Amino acid sequence: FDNFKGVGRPATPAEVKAWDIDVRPDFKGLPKGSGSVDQGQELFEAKCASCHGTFGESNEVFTPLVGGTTKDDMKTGRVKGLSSGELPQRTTFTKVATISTVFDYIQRAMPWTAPKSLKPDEVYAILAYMLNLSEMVPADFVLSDKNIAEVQKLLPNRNGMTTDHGMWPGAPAKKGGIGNGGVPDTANKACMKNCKQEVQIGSTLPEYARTAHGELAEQNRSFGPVRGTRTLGPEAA
Amino acid sequence: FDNFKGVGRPATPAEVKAWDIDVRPDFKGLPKGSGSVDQGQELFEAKCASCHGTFGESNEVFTPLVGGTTKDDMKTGRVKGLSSGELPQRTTFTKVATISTVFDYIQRAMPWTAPKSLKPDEVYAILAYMLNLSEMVPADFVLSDKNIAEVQKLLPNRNGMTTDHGMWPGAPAKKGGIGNGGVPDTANKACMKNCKQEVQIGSTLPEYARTAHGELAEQNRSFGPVRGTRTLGPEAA
Amino acid sequence: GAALTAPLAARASEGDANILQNPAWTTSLGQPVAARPYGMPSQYESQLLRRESPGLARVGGASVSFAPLQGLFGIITPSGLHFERHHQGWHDIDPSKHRLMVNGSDDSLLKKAKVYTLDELMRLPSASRIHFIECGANTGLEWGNVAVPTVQYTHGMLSCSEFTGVPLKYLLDDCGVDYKKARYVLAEGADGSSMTRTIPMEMVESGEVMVAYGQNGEMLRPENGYPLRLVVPGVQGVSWVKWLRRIEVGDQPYATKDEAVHYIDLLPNGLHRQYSSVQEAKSVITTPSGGQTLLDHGFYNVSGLAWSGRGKIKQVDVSFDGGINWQTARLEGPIQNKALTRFNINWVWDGKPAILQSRAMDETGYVQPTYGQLRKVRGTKSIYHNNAIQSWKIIESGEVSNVQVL
Amino acid sequence: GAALTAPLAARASEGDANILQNPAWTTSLGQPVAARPYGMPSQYESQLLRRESPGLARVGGASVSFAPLQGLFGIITPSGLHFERHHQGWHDIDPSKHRLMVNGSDDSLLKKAKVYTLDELMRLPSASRIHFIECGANTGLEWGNVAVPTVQYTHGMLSCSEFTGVPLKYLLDDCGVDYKKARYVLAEGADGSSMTRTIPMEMVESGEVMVAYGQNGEMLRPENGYPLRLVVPGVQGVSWVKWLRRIEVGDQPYATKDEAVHYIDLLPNGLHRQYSSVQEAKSVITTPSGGQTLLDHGFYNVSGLAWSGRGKIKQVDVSFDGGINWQTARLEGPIQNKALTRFNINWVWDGKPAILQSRAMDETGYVQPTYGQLRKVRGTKSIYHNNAIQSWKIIESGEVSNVQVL
Ligand code: HEC
Ligand code: HEC
Ligand SMILES: [Ca+2]
Ligand SMILES: [Ca+2]
Ligand SMILES: [Ca+2]
Ligand SMILES: [Ca+2]
Ligand SMILES: [Ca+2]
Ligand SMILES: [Ca+2]
Ligand SMILES: [Co+2]
Ligand SMILES: [Co+2]
Repeated sequence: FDNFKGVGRPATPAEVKAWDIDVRPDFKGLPKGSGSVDQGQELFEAKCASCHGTFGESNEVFTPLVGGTTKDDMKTGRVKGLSSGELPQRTTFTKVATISTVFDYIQRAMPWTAPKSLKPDEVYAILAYMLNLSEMVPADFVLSDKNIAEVQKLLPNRNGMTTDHGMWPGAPAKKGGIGNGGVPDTANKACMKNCKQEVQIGSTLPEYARTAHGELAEQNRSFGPVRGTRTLGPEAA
Repeated sequence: FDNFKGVGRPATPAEVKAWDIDVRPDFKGLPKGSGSVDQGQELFEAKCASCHGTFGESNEVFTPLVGGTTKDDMKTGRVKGLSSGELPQRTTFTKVATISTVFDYIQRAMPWTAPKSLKPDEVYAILAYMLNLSEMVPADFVLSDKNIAEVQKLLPNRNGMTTDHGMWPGAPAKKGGIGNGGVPDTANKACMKNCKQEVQIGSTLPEYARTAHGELAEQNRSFGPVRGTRTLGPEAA
Repeated sequence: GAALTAPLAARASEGDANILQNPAWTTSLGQPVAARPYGMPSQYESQLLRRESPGLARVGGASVSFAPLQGLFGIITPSGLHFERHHQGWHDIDPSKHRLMVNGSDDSLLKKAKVYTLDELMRLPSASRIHFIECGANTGLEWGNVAVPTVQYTHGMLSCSEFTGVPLKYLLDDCGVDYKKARYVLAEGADGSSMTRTIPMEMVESGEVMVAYGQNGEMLRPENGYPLRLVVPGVQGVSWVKWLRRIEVGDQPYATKDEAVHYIDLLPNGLHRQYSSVQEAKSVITTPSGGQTLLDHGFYNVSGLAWSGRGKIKQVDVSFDGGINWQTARLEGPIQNKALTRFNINWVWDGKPAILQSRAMDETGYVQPTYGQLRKVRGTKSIYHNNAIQSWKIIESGEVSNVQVL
Repeated sequence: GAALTAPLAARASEGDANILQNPAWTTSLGQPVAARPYGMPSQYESQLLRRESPGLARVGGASVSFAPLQGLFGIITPSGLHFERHHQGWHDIDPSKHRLMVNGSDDSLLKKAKVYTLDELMRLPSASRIHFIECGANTGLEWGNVAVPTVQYTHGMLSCSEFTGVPLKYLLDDCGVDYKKARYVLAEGADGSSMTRTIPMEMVESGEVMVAYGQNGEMLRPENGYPLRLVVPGVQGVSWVKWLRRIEVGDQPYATKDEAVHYIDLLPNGLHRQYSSVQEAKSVITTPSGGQTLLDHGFYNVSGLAWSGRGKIKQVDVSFDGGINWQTARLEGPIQNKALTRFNINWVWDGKPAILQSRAMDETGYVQPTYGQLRKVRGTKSIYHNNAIQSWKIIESGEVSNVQVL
């Protein structure tokens, strides 16, 4: 069949505009606009702080947005705490390598209970405030579609990503793709007999974890080949 | 695996006795006992007539138990109405070829709301009454495990069954099985082009049948490639 | 009509309001995970239910509810919409009190009669297989003439599930059955009717017959025999004894009520066929089908189901002109033994009247018969095993209705 | 223990009271057909539910509920128990108001952007296929050490369904996409998060990626994306965008939040792997499994699931001694591309401690790695894509618990 007669219709320009709001790493899709750190602080306190904390530091509702990045990381474009193991937790800015990602996500999804309620200028302002909290821009900074590409060059983890792995299909990077062409990390063998000398136990279930998921006896059928182990209450082992 | 260690246990004789109540055409499994037409009538009126009618003739709850058989059928063992087309409806006794079937079924399943409540003597009595209603035995008849094989010889449709068909697997009758060895009735061909001259419509949906199943518009999704046809109400075609 | 197609078209020159204004679900926070620890279909799916056919049975406890095939996809029947056929109602049996007994019509037919609990049965080697189940009376209302309007009522005593259980042969082996002598198996249920049917030992020996506890990943539903039912692939549903509590091996068939008074096929010569069991190859188009109306001319995916009690489906052909010309449909794979097979075929409806048919062929080479061919042998009063080619007529208005082509 | 096995044994010399006295369901009339026009599981199945792992997520709208794999059979996940992962909660979307738009990051990438209604999409050629879906974070809690007690929490972000829908390629063809230039697809949802993910065009071109509306015979459940979701076989669940409303073709990947901040795999060198998508071969024994206790010594059917994002499962081996010796398990067929595969193996438990493991091999020859092998490359902070061999330790009491063998 060369066409599906009667199925679908062209999208109008207004329709595409209404839904095509994504912003790519090369800033394709970025709306025009601007906003200052000050404006952003006001907006953030009003619309974001209740969940993310006044300084984007809260762990209450979600992992913190900011923190864990250093001036040095901004130079190298690699968050050092990720390899040194000193990072207490991975905040958004310790991970993100593309500033477009944060703009795009706030614009499409935040605030959580009122997604898509922000105007472009508001998104710029809020992002400016978050960049200031991350010590990437000064307090009098005005972020806009004109200068966001400059900010990208300061992102602490901008060089922190690799696509050199086997979990993206298609050609390897050297042949125009972005992965390694599908080569897996490990090469276990299907050994069948006397495959090793001894069994090395790396970890066993901690006692608190055994009971942290409620009464396991009640998470299995009360008939069948096994019973759920009684983990709570007087009968528990 | 030659055994399933730890699984299952021998059934006790009492257990087998409690559940093995089936009665076969050769009367294997038939309990000892007896009952008269008179006793049967009393029991039937008390326990069966509300659903099946005093004479087993009711069509209210289920198709009638008795009726439609003739003295002549009893001689031939073939209910003539089945081939002549004169039978208004097929009652139990117009069809059944094995009296064991009726005994077995009443014993296991009737009365409908109190299955397995009848003692063997009661089943004999009720069956005696039903045989009398069918004019197979006289009013003073006492049915028992001793004479039931004689009654079998009078069943109006006792010669009315065939297993000469392809819908039972295994060897054909001539090689020890009971079917024809799996030969189907029809042999259509997968003709693809110009397979016939014209389309002969044998039957179309009667108007009353179109609306007898409720509003068809409400028996389909309200989206998708089609809608249920509106068959009732003002908008119906 | 224009009213029906309105939602398809842009509502204003600017575009569709459903796009230009974000809907509520795009601008708000939704419900949390596990809001429904056991989920249910959307509220917008409430029109697809299992339904009785009015006047078919007098009491609901000995009746049928039909699966809404007109709205189903693929081959797995949602367990909540699986067709029902009960003879004395359904119960929700306590599995801790349920037992399975295996005994012989005669002690000489096995080494020992045994009793199994669910705890024990579920320890045995299990198999999981996808099979269709069709009532022998499916399409039985249509032997004489067109009688019901939709595929739910013409073909809805049909479902297909992934069953998990123990091959019955393992239990018979465990009891030391003498297969030379014991050529028949009686299966008995634990409901009020204690439904009994004779099963051919050949099918048990093949390993296909299972004592199933699982259906579509979970335990059987109560309406389908919880906690145990017999699965007899390819054979009519009445043999798939529900609430299974006893298996007896015997040297003769049992002529139980539902194989001596019902599920017997009346022939024109007045004889009834007894022990008719296998469901022969059959198919039906489910979209579009009777009681539906096409919204528009143009492209359609015509979709349906094919199955055979004798093995795999090999080919399904579809006709749009009442059986004069045929085209081979796509089969969705993998095509499995005694399972529903979904077929699809492209079609452009030009708005003219059409008669749609499908015709299944199974791996034995058997081709589904026409009404003319089938009635020539079986007449019109057989009740059971009607596997004739189904026809749906489409008229200019788009309305689809049930017709029979000879 | 004796208390546990009591129901297995005859209660008196005469026999089991459950046999000697007929139970109530055998001596009474049950409920009528269609008592429940849409059926539900037995009341005795109420312990198998999808559940959250306490402390895993702070809010239910951006959390996970796990499927109770410890009690499931075969490969089809009952839709009511399908695992959930939402980022901004779930909605029950009105399908008559839902639209799917296809556009380009650039007008030059396609001939025309189009809008489709459900009425229209469901007219297109459809395919039905069984596929697993696994969250990239499945087993993620266990990267560093044993953290959770049961297979529901270790592996329960895993389900498998028969999906029906339109191959996405047909829609892209219909819009005249320039496949030379457009090598990436952005899929976008209609929920609050408007979830977006980049999909490789290679997978779309293969015909495997589908815009699905059907799941296990009926429409998708609301929690799983009703009325449309993308099906990306073999790829982690987050790419299977739910409540799908837009498809954009582009010449670059999009680095959306859930592929630039989450679903990125931290390596020991501090780099994160981006666009890791394919789920590599993996398996787990579900019966017996952590948090269960064996009732008795003797015969057991050991049962589990295997799957691979790279194709079919070829072989599953099981060890009872912590990986020193292995035996090949039975695979329940048909074995399908990027679908769960159920395996079973016989075992007689002699009452001594044992460590059970399963090891999957897929059609590419890839063998599921040990924890030791995997950590050597990926360290312990990867969060995503933990496909290491799972071990269950059984002690004398019959209690099974979660351990890691290197
Ligand atoms: C009612 C609670 C709430 C409010 C208010 C809220 N957020 Fe969020 N935010 C969340 C949750 C929950 C997530 C995680 C969502 C997910 O899992 O996809 C999140 C995620 C984010 C993320 C992504 C972080 C990451 O690492 O994935 C950013 C950035 C963000 N929010 C910014 C904002 C901004 C800016 C505002 C105000 C304009 C805001 N949020 C308001 C709850 C909230
Ligand atoms: C409450 C209603 C009710 C009562 C009381 C009742 N029956 Fe029935 N009987 C039925 C129904 C309904 C069926 C059909 C069951 C089925 O579909 O399997 C039936 C079926 C039968 C059949 C099988 C008929 C056939 O052709 O399949 C026999 C024989 C029978 N009953 C005899 C009896 C006898 C004898 C009694 C009393 C001891 C009795 N019934 C009491 C409702 C009743
Ligand atoms: Ca149109
Ligand atoms: Ca035991
Ligand atoms: Ca017997
Ligand atoms: Ca049936
Ligand atoms: Ca775009
Ligand atoms: Ca996921
Ligand atoms: Co019947
Ligand atoms: Co996330």
